[in-house]
Amino acid sequence: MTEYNKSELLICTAARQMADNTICFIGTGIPMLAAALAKRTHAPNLVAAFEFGGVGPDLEKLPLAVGGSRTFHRAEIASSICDLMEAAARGYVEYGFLGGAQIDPYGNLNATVIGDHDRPKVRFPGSGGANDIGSLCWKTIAIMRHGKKRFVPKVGFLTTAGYLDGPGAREQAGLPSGSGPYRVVTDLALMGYDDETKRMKLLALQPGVTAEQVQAETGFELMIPDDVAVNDEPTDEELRLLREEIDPDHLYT
Amino acid sequence: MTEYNKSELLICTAARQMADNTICFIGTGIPMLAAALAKRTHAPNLVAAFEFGGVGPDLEKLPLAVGGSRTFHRAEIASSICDLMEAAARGYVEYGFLGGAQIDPYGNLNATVIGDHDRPKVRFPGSGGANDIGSLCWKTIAIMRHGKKRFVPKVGFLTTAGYLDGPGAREQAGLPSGSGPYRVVTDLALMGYDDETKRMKLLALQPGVTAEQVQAETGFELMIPDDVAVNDEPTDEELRLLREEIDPDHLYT
Amino acid sequence: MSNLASGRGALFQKEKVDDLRHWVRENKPKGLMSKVMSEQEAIAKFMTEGCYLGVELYGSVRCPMSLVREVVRQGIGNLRLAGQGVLENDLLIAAGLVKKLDITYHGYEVFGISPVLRRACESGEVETVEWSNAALAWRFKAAAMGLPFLPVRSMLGTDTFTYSAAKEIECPFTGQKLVALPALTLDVGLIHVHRCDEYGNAQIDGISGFASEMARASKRLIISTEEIVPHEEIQKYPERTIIPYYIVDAVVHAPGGALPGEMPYVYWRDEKHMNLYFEQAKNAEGVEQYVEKWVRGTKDHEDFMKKLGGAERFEQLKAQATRR
Amino acid sequence: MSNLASGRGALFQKEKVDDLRHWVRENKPKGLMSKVMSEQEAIAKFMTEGCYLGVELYGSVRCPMSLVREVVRQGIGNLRLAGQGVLENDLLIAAGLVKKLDITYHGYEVFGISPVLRRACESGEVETVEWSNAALAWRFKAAAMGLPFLPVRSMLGTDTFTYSAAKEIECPFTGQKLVALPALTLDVGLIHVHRCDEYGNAQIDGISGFASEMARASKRLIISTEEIVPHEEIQKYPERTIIPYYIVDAVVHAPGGALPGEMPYVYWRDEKHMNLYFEQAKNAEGVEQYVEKWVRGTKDHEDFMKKLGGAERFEQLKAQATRR
Repeated sequence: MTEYNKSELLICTAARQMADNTICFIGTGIPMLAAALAKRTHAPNLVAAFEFGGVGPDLEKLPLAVGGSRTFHRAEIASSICDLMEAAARGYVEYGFLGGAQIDPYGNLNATVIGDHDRPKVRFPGSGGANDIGSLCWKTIAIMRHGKKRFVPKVGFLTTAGYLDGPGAREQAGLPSGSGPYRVVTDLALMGYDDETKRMKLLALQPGVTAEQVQAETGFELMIPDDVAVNDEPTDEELRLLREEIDPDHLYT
Repeated sequence: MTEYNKSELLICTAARQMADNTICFIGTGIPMLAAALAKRTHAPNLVAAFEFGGVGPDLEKLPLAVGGSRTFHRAEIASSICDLMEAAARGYVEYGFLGGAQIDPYGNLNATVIGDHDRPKVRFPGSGGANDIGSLCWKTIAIMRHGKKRFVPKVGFLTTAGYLDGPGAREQAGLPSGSGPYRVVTDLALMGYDDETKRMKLLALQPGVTAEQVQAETGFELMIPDDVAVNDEPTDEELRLLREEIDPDHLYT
Repeated sequence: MSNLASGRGALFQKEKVDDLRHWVRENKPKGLMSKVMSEQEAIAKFMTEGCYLGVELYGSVRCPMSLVREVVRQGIGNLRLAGQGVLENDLLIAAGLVKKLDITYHGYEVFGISPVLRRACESGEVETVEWSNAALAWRFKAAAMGLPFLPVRSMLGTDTFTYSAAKEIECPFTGQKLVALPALTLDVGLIHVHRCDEYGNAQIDGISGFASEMARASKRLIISTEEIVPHEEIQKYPERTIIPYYIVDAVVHAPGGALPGEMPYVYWRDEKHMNLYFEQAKNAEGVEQYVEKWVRGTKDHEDFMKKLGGAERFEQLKAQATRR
Repeated sequence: MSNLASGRGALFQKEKVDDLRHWVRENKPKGLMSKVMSEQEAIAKFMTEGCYLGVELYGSVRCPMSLVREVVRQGIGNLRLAGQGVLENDLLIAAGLVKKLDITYHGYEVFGISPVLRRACESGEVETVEWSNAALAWRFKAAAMGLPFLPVRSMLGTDTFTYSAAKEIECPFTGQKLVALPALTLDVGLIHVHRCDEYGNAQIDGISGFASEMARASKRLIISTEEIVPHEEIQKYPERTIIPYYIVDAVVHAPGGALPGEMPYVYWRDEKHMNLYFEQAKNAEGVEQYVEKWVRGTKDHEDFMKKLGGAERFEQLKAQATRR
């Protein structure tokens, strides 16, 4: 079995979450590689969409910007941010990838500030399209590094809506029914959300990691079912695709 | 002096109302010929705009439909109805031409029905873009045949807003300030609106017509100033342009 | 606010945005798959009795007339219809298929009032609710944006508003009065384009009218096209894709599909045939004869084209097309 | 409704739709006239201290960097700024010209957080109000539609809403909760395009980002262009005109104007130069040196291009461009 690094593990785990014949909002970085990998394995008809207007590029070369020319190279469509976000509002976009500095048990994300908003301790880039993606896509997949400072009981600033404060809260706030956080992919584990409580739940461990380790790196109580699966390691074929075809210059991995 | 018919008189009178370097919403028929004539005489930089998206066509051949290819032949822009109407909403469109079955003293127009709406005596085509043009352009120019059945005290159905029921009514209704009816061009006269009362006012008589005749053909009291001008007859050059260049096949005249 | 008015017209199409989202998720194809089929198949597959229909542009310009004729052939009735219309809606009304009409403009443009509409409205056969041209386009735009309504500045102060199903609202920022237009979602939308690939990625030359908005507001979207081009052609100029494949349900190859109306840059309108129609439309018997002969009496679009004069006539009309 | 929330952020730009209409009527050129001028002239003529500015697309893609550098050269300060930004807004903040920022995303994408933004916000030098990417585009769209607000379904339930200047409303038809976004009108908008004519009729290849909406939301619109083409070229493909001449105030011929970012299909980004910037941006002194050398230290765009490596470097970057 081939050796692999953390980025490669994240990419492979993320890739496996996406179903074929769906449209998926992609940002630069890991989500892009995950989409490219999914397309080359179990989801050949997965459609990568970029919020500034590119839909269905060949991803032959990896984009360096969400509006860059590679997001619409040999694409079906090169339109606009309004067009894409409105397609999401109409229910066309199944998945959206998100990241952030902090996540809480309900999948709410902070990508804005630590500390007081008007005089922050740390200023992050801000929502970008994340708030829209978290509002309008059916399912969001968060990709994070695990750690207590990142997995917090309550985000310091709620940039992007997860399940807010629990069941029914999204609908009450006016967000589309049936939408919301779906998966959290980290270097330690794969998590989902409990149907009833809408709280984060451990689904599977990354190879060699224990549930205790995951809980220890999580700043809130994680729902841990009795039997937790273990993710398959990245296969030789996945690693070959990643290294030889998708990111041969190792810009991201 | 060359002989002319009523259509030619209407066209020449309408053409003279438009200032250079303005954008003007044009429908098929007389307004189109008026715009083409104005462009060839005093307003070379008049821009003809068609509500389905054509802006600035050469009008080398006259369009037969407001969405037809001649409305964007060698035009600057071929966009969409939303784009054009929204430009009007932003204040870019100075003039819009209107017609209808009935007009009242405040310039309100009926192009919808005579009789009960749900079981009409006569069903007309409906607003089309007229309501939008009457709402959003700065000035509207109505082109009508004069007659008591057409110039009525109160329109049977208010399709398109003129000054509604008088001063301040447009603004009160939420329509843009400073916009409203500007001219009515008929075979008998040119009319405008009184600044204070917003009622229709005789501005000039067509050649050979008296103010009494105009009033007799108008179903409400027309404001008639002490000295009423008389329109110049169509000039030889105007008629030549119309007959030889603009409408050589006499489709409209 | 108690002083804000509501139009008294009926809302002919009621759809909740959230329900639509779920419908889209379940029913629209998100992957690339060939959607090429005939007029017969497309209409039979996606149109149903009583459905709410919309057609773009005008009957005399870039209008999917071959699809409309097929609706008449299949006799799908009790339709609710959105529209500014010339030949297309006129034909549907003439064939007795329309019950309710969200009307903006319905007439023959320079050829005047539609006697078909007059008969249908004056007899009470067709129920109408009033809108302006832009209002209808903006209602499509609201649906295209995934919103239940859009504010606009048209229709204020008029009977067009009173006989619509719109409402007045106040701007939450400025307090100014605005009209709120309810989003309009079509059960089926029909659009004719210049070219598309087998998946439905479509390009339009010249003005796009309200194609972009109406396409996105359609639950089922059938496009007819002058030409089906290889996918690679679309991929080369992706900025030209005005209708993305994922909103398209059927692609019908229909050269001459806009006839007797014009197709910008491709062919001019068949003035002779349009005059024939306008002449026959003057009375109920005449228009019925037209429908019998030219629609029900033709098997399909190919047959219609043959009757119109075949390749020879088509070439004549192509030669008269407006050039770039 | 008393239970509806309002964002607590300030509205940095206050404009009434009706006032804008009057302004447009008085100030915008409706006829065709040549608007070609240099960066220096355009910025000096239309930008003023304290004005509200917007720049499209991102700093690293199709961004009017030659115009932005000229703003820095002329030192027009106290700016209010709309933005998702990478290099463009970063440069303006680094040069100390920005007071208020309607922020959506401001960072270096794959290169991470902007230390320039961090310093400016953490010191309190720049005041921020929060929006999402789509919300900002929709605010432009509201202005482009001539409306004081647009309803949307983003930002609900979040601090992004709370620290915005948006308001919650209820749909007059469905009763559902929505966010009302106030229209955003720019005093000055800057957009870089692939080609336009001397009047400003402009085409963009590839995605249009938010160019269409932002252009229409700009009181003064300055476009820079890779190429000025004959008017006849525009007239041949009028459906490609995404920015109509009548909203344009200045046309600046700026080949390489998006550098060091990329211009789709024309040239690839100057990765070396971008890395240099990101490296120097890490501390205040470094970025000040960058601004001194590369912006204030260059006379104009031509001079900047020379410093970057002249025709030879430009040709290298062109050779690396993504092809259709």
